[in-house]
Amino acid sequence: MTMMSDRQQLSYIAGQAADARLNVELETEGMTLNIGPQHPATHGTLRIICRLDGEQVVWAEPGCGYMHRGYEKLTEVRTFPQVTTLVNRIDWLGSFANEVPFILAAEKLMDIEAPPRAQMIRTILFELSRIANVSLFLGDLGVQMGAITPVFLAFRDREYVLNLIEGATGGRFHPNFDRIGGLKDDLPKGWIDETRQVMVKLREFCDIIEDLLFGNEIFQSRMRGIGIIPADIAKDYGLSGANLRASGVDYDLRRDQDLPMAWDKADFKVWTHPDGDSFARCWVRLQETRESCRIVEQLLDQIPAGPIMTKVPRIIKVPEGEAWVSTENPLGEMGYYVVSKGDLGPFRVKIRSASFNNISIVPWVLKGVYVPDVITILASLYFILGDIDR
Amino acid sequence: MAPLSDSDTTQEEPAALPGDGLREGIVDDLRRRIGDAVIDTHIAPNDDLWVRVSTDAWRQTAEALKAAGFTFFSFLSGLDWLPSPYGKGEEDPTAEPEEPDTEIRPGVTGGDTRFQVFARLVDIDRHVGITVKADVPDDAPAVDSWTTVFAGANWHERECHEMFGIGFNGHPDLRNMYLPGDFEGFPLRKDFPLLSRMIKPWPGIVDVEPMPAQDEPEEDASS
Amino acid sequence: MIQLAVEIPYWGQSLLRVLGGLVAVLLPAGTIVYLFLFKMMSFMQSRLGPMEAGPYGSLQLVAEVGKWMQKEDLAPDQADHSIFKIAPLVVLTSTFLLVVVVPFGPDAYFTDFAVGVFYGLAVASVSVLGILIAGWASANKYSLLGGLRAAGQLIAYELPMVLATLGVVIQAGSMNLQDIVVAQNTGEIFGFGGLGNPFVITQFLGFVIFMIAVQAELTQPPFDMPIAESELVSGYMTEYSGFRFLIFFIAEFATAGVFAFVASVLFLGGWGVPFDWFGWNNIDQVDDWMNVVGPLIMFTKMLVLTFIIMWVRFSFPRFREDQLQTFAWKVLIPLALANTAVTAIFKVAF
Amino acid sequence: MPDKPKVPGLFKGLGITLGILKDTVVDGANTVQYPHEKEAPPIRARGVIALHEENCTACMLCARSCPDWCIYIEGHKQLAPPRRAGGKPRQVNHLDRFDIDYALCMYCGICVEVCPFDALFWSPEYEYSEPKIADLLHDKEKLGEWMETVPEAPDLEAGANKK
Repeated sequence: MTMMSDRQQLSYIAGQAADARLNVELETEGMTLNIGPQHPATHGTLRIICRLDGEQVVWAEPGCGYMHRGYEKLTEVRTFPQVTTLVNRIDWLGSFANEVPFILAAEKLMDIEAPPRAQMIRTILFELSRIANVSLFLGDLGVQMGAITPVFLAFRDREYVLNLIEGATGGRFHPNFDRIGGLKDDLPKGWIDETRQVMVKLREFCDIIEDLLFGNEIFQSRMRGIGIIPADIAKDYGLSGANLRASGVDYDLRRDQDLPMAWDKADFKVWTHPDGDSFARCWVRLQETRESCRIVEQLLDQIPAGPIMTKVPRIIKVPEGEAWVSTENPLGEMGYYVVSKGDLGPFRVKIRSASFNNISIVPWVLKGVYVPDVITILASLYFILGDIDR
Repeated sequence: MAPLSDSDTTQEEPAALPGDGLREGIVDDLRRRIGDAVIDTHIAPNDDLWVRVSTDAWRQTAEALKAAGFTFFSFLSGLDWLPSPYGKGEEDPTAEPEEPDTEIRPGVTGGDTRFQVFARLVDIDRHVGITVKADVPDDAPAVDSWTTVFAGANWHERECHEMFGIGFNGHPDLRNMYLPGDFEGFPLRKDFPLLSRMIKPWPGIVDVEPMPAQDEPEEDASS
Repeated sequence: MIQLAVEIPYWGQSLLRVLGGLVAVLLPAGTIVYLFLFKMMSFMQSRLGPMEAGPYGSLQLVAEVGKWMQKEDLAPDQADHSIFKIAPLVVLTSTFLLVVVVPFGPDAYFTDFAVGVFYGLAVASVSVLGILIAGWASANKYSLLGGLRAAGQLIAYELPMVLATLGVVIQAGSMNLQDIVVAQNTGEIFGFGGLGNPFVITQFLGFVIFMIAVQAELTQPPFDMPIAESELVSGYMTEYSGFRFLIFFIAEFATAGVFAFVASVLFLGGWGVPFDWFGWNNIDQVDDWMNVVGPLIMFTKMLVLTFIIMWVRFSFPRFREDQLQTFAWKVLIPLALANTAVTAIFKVAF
Repeated sequence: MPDKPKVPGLFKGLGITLGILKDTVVDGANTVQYPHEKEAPPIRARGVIALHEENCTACMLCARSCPDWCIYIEGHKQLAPPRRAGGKPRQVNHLDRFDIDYALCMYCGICVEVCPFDALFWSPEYEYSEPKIADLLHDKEKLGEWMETVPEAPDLEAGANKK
């Protein structure tokens, strides 16, 4: 672990020392602190049980299950269209991005492909839901650190993106717009140039956040060198998305696999950062939001004319077989392993959600860290509870 | 403003997307490492790669694949191939229930036990993923734990144990992940009833009363 | 003392003083809460802020006070009830004790201590006790952490504050606040007397250190570790509700107002305008209408300083605990010592 | 990006908040003060489901395909006047009860899509909250009332081929 900076070494040794000191030298009695399940810093009901020595965390263990809705059991009794309504409630901030891998897996089983126009609009809505998801993260990052202003700017500019999604699909948070073989409807008139104006606003938002937060020396002193995750440990735990790219691993599912989507038609840069600390993770997410705006602008000019849906029978029975599709969701790599036995609904769906792996590293990364840094590291790992508990 | 940090990746040309040649290579390399433990393999044309290994070579496969370059641990979970005896709870009580089939037909790479454990690993540099499966013996459902090879498998194995009842030998603390400690039963097993659909009568049952007066045979209203 | 038309018995004067004290503390608190916390904060976040209660939301504070009044102020049963109840009062009394020493006009002052500055700084540290008691008595881990953090922070930032005022006292040559005001308005800088000699110009470093220390004393972001709402829910105030929380809330903003008063007296020339403009050259010649205009000038100077405090509060994230302490001990205190030494040398040289 | 002089981040942050203060004062905030001003939802917003009763033949397809089981339909058969004069009276399903329980509904829109007779429509109406949860069970007449708030479909973006 060559990349471990001395800060991480220091806090690791401090963690060990805290263990020893607990019972030998000062006979200080450790204090167990429950952060959560109702806590302002967790996106939902996550509970972190940590044993403190003074302000230093000696041992931390997240307790999940408060938001467990048993999705994988529900998918056994539902038909394919009903599962799409279920599935966009896993990562409820970027919800269109949840439907896409499931529908692609079903299409792979039926080996049909959506027409080019539907693929293009799917990619645009995918990137819009990424912008909606990550812009809220950028605002919320400020609140975790104590700055009140960024969160209101985030909600104000995110509103424009949600209005766009609602204009096209009908639902702000749960669009339920994706069908096996294409999309439910086409875009309403005037949607494309409205999207262009919104993209300009979103870029200004990114610049403001970069100056207001990332340029701030206090913010940097709080974030740099905190919660360093080296690349091989990140790969071991299966971290994905910006958390992995912030540790220097150049892995982006939009570019590294050929899905029947339109990412190859837009040229975008995959941002990585060598440090792997909290600042790197947030910085990579900020650059990715800008990249998403660029992608949407490029794709808006290349929407081909044509049908929105291929020939698909009214009652869909997916042929027998197993398929795995994963895409680069706002939180990381989200994938569905769909097993079908040829009847109306899937036989078994394994939902691989990004935050489950991203949070499984918390016991390792929180060892020997101060209490305020627990919040910093959790904020930079950026998880959504529905993603962890499914 | 110029990007804050000095690092930006030189956008080198991404490695070529994996063709099937690469997948055959991987299977041969795996056969060379763990010999006859590889029971069955399946390659979906330039799409994906499945390998089924024998149960006791489960951890050895993990070590072999990690050595072969599959360093990214994606997920690990279980499969229960018994068709559910309860159906969807959407049957028409008037129609007689058709006899549920109980024949266990495993999926892609076959298998002869009810439970299977499967995992997915990805080689980030060659952009290729592999799904590894192994049978779990019916009498003592237990498999070796992967936590010594991939630290990330810890949580996945806890969830799989809690949902399917598959034991993992060598796992540090196999507590319940989501369910309360004293929860008995394994929810994701197909023979675990989904109670929410048992209690409420299904509103989809057609109750359009037939014509009161005539008694000539009326056709079945439901489509 | 100016001779009013009617001879007020002694108890009448003390009653007037009490009323004056209440106004001097609560009026700034009210305006700061409405103007800055409700309106300026929302405008800085591109929203309108409260608009429903009264025209442009002006009665919002009255509505909130009413809300808190009728809320039940409960105490956790393991709490240490006796000191749980008096903690907010301790914090509030420290504000009232501090306002006593602030002069508002040539004759409009509550007391005229010869050692006003010394007394003011001593009294300002009483609020640390209140916060520590509140944190300890609420029998809640988060409040305990908040209380301990507050104790560490407030003590660490008292030293730079004291040293910053030391520079002012050396330059003014006296600890009596009235003399400091006079010294600022009569002195001149290298012969040019038109603008008087507000210490903010000559003591700029002291002014910056004093404002940073005040920001920390008020536990405002970037120094709001004791009420770090994203970690400690709301620090030592977590278990308080109803009327006691109202006292904490009022105390927080009243202290902000009073510290702004003290800062404007020490650095911006207090209630006076440069005496040369009106031909006065010592305090006795100042006309009587100054007793009315003085408080208004103090009020505007207080608003300017509070604007700066609140502006910083709404745009910065918060420090971590140890960075806070290293910033105080390793940066502020050496700077303050250097400032005092330089002022002393200049005092002797010129 | 031209490399601006490195203004310390702290002051740039202050500059930004002051800039936003100026913008809000000059050209007003984005808040829509709800009870006084109302923001019209887009045409396709899924606010409430409206029922066109004549089209409904009680075929139960929507009730079957609803994931939340929140549509309750009861009907009976009756004779209807023949379509052509002198023809045989037709036998038709008459709708007695058609309730949608909005306390359970998750606005997924499967029922509207699956209805073969175009009896269900989406309307962007959203102000129908009730103090009692039981009132959220809208019956046939209430669903009929929503019919006039249903907008006609927006015309599509260029390049979409009209079905």
